[in-house]
Amino acid sequence: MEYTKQEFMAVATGREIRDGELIILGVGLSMLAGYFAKLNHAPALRPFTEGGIYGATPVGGLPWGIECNRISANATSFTNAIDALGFLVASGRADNGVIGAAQVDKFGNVNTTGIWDAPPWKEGRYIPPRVRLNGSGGANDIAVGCKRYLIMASHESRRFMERVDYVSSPGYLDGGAAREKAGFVGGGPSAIISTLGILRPDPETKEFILDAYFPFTDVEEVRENTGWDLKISPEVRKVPEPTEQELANLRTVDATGSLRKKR
Amino acid sequence: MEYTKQEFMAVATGREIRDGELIILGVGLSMLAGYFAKLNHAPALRPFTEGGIYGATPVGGLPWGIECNRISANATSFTNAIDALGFLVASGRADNGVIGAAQVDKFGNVNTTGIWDAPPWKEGRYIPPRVRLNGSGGANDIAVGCKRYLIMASHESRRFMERVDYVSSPGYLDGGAAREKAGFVGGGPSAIISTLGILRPDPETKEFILDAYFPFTDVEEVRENTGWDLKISPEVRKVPEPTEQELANLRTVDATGSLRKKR
Amino acid sequence: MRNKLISLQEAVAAYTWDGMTYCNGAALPVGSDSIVFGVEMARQGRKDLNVICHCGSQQVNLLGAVGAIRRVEVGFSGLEVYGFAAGLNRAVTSGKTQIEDYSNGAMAMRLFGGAMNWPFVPATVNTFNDQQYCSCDEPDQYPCSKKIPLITDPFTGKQYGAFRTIRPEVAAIHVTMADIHGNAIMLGTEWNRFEMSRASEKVVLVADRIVDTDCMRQYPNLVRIIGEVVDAVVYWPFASYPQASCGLYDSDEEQMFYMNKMMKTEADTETFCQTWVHGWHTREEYQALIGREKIDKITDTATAFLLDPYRKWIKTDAEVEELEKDARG
Amino acid sequence: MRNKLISLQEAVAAYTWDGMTYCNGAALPVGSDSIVFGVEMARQGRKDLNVICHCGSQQVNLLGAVGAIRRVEVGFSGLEVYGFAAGLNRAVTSGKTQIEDYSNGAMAMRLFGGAMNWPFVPATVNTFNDQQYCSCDEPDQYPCSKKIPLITDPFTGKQYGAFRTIRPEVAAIHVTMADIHGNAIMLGTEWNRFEMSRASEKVVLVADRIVDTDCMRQYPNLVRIIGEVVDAVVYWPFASYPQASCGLYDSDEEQMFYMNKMMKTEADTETFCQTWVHGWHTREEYQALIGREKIDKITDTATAFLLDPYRKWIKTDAEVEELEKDARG
Repeated sequence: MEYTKQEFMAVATGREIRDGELIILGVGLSMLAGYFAKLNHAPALRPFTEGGIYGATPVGGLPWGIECNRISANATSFTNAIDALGFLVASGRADNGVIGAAQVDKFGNVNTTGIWDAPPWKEGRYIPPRVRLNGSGGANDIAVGCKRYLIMASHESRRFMERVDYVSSPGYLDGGAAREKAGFVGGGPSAIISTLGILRPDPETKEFILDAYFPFTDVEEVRENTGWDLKISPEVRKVPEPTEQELANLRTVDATGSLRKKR
Repeated sequence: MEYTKQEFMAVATGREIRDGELIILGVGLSMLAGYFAKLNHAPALRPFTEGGIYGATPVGGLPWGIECNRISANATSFTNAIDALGFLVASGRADNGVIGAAQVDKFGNVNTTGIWDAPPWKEGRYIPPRVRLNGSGGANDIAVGCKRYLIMASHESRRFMERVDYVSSPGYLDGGAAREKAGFVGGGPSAIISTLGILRPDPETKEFILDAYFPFTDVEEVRENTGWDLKISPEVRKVPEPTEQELANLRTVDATGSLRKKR
Repeated sequence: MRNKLISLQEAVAAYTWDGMTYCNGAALPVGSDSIVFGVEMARQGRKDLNVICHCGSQQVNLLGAVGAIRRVEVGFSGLEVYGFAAGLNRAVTSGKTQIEDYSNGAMAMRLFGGAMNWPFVPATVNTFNDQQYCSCDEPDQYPCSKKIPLITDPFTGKQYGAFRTIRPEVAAIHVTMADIHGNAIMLGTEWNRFEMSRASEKVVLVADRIVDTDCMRQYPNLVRIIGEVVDAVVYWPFASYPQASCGLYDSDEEQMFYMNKMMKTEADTETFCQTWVHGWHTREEYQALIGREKIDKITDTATAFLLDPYRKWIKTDAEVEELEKDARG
Repeated sequence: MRNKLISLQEAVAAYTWDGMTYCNGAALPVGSDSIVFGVEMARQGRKDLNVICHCGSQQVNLLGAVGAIRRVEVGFSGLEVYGFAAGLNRAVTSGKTQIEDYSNGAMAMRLFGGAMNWPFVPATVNTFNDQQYCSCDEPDQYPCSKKIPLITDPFTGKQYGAFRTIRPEVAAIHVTMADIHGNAIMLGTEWNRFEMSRASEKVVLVADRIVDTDCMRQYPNLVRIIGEVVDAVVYWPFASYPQASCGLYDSDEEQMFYMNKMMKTEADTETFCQTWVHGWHTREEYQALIGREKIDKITDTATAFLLDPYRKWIKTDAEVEELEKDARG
């Protein structure tokens, strides 16, 4: 079967989404994974965006943004950020969310803010980053508030780090009970779905370990592309190939083929 | 000229309202006074209600309430209580407001909550009132937030009290700098307009003194109907009679003649 | 989303219980409120209620009159130009019902904070006066220090109050139009129905009209209550009677005064309830009780034009009945 | 209320100044924003700006690229699928522009708190991570204790954060439709334009269409920005270009990429500005610059039907010009 790594990642993420969930979707891959799930196996999924677009499905291909007209043409409600990010997400009400990561660490903390030669936590002071990214957007709200959430990231050792430069969206912080102590209402990230496999947190230490790898790779390659000493689940398994139906559904959502253009 | 005391009170209150003000109006007399002002001398008045009805003028007579259809038939906007009472009033943004009082004291504190044989402040504890009134509604928000506001009350000694049973809507509290110390954003009541005359606060003590009396009464009668030792302004004056134009305008707003039925 | 239509009787049976924290409204006493839901609660004999509302309206007046309310948090308990709420006030002055007073603005802010799941909201109103000093929950302390405690602004060091936020167990919210999924449009001011729909654990809509979801797709910016947070939808024309519903009907002046007069005594309340609480069961019977003449009068409202854009999507009674059957499965 | 129509050039001259706290938006980078207002600010050479926005969009990208921004508080500075904001990022990494990061939710809550005139709002997000620990205003302290200080909930004793609230000096808000008094309808998500319109000391609307006030009277529930809080109204079709405006036009994919590419270097920014900032003055010239072909393409949007109910109240260009003349007196 022919598909790109990005497509596999979207399908694998979509499989993590359960029918009926109230789920907040971000732009790009996040939206594709979510709407793929709705079309594929979760018809009662209740997706929304952080600006408060409800009841919509994309038309004409991957929306350029979460306020793109492609996601606004058949909505049942438009509200606002206070509603979507506050009332439904920060409050702890949303079941699930999907966020992306430029860097992610072994406790599921995500950086989407910047790349530093001397990160603030190491330097003890805050200087402008060497590379500015986007900031957290709604991802911090999602990471703190959703009952659980999914992280999508390209699996490279410069992105899968022992400790990220800047925590934009907290996962399990320093691991163990650290997140609980912070008092966040949401439960934390339930999986990191990468371009190579699926990592899940150890129930005690909250360190992410390799739970499954994609058919086109193996445990060794995943470890090589991980910036920390990645632990492997004793039950590590190969992720089943996307079915033809799954790929067809994904491509119905990704009508413009955005995931096929990338590697 | 023939008019009721209530009509005179509405006209006198209306005269206190300046053109262009952003003003919150309550039900009954408050609305009549405000819309009378708009029709009579303040065409650029910007009245709104605490539920967030903007740009409207009443049709078919005195609205039964501030969400009555009589005030909803030509609005330019309907929003909500957070907007009207929060963003515009509690924030300190509104220029003026008009509230009613079951009891008012010499510092302009208003009670609309209940009548007690043993008021909480005297008893040192809170027991149910002998007579339950309505609670503060939006009046507390208005009293705290508006740049200034007007109080309307029937002038009787059982209502104009040395100290009210319960402060539902704070005026100048214990007088002097007490309100300032409380840190309220709004400036406090600028006048009490009664069925007999107009009281204004002394700039220093904040005690309300008689500034003017209606043509059908005199200083002595006003004092007799006041429950505290009412001071009289050295410049005390007689309030000019309503003009025919004023009465005509008032009765245009009060199409159902609600103020003519009462004494 | 699923079809959430449910009968009034089932809705009250499923979503209310003795001792619950119930939120109604949330309009002013002359306007939009889920009155018929409260009437059905009275019919089913709910009691010991902890009621949250910024304005009681005739719903809380009735529930107070029949002795169903243990405690009520309220901004305004009266009926505006229609007078004091005789039934609720009787319950309050007799000590049967405890009343906790806030301002209308405070109630909206507290629901907002509840919807946010904030621990408290800053209080710049209701402080340094008897709304802060008097609490029915702490009657022996005056001034009360626990109801609206003082906090310090970490940025300026100044003192402010703090309001307890509200997360009601169930809210019954009146809306003009809803679809079968619980997407709803309100005409007229929202009061705090937007915040209430997000703050409450369960939400039951009581809708004067059922519309096709296409109506929501044409006017998504009007859909301020979303199916995503709604558990059940009750179709009930004149749900707010004898109060008004913007775009549909005016308040019934005669009935507003009559009802409140009857609430004054236990005996008259009983008489009133025989007809107006126990004397009907179906939508048809309810409208028959109101009577054709009254219906003609109150639906001749100056706001009727506000409904015009949506009329083509409104379901007929027969269509709604079919949908109700579908919902029952 | 008075006729508040004003030209774009006059609006920028009257309502913006060097060193001001300016709030834009407030949509996401692909949607509704008062872009043309920021472009005119660049043309008039505004500098030293303190910008508040939850999402920068191409407006802040441009203002950053031309070096007009001293400091920006932001939730999301990128352009979504169109990439990182090259111009703003160049200003940030060079140290020219200080950036203070919050989440999008936090920015909305802080504007809400500003509209309320609250001293702070409770922070349940952005805490215990680098949004709290890093501040451009206190660079030498890590973790920073002043940006989002900790407070104690007086009801439970638990610790929470506190957000500084925001009261911008001026907000330029893009809306779909406005009347001459400043009543406005937004199609698509509001983001935080409702809160922003109440939090800001001055509000300038930048409207794609001018409609008759009768439109507002038919749809008062859609009028979320009210003339009561608006100071000026600028009529500008394609005000959000090259971003989208729900119901009217899609984002111009080619121009979005091109503009961002040009922001990468000072020289290319200069080239871009010659055409797109300094190369036009009137609405007609601006549309000519975009070009008929592009306009046809972007106005062929799947959301066009959302505008249908309001078309009959939309003023033609000639009618608006008359109204603009009236406003000048």
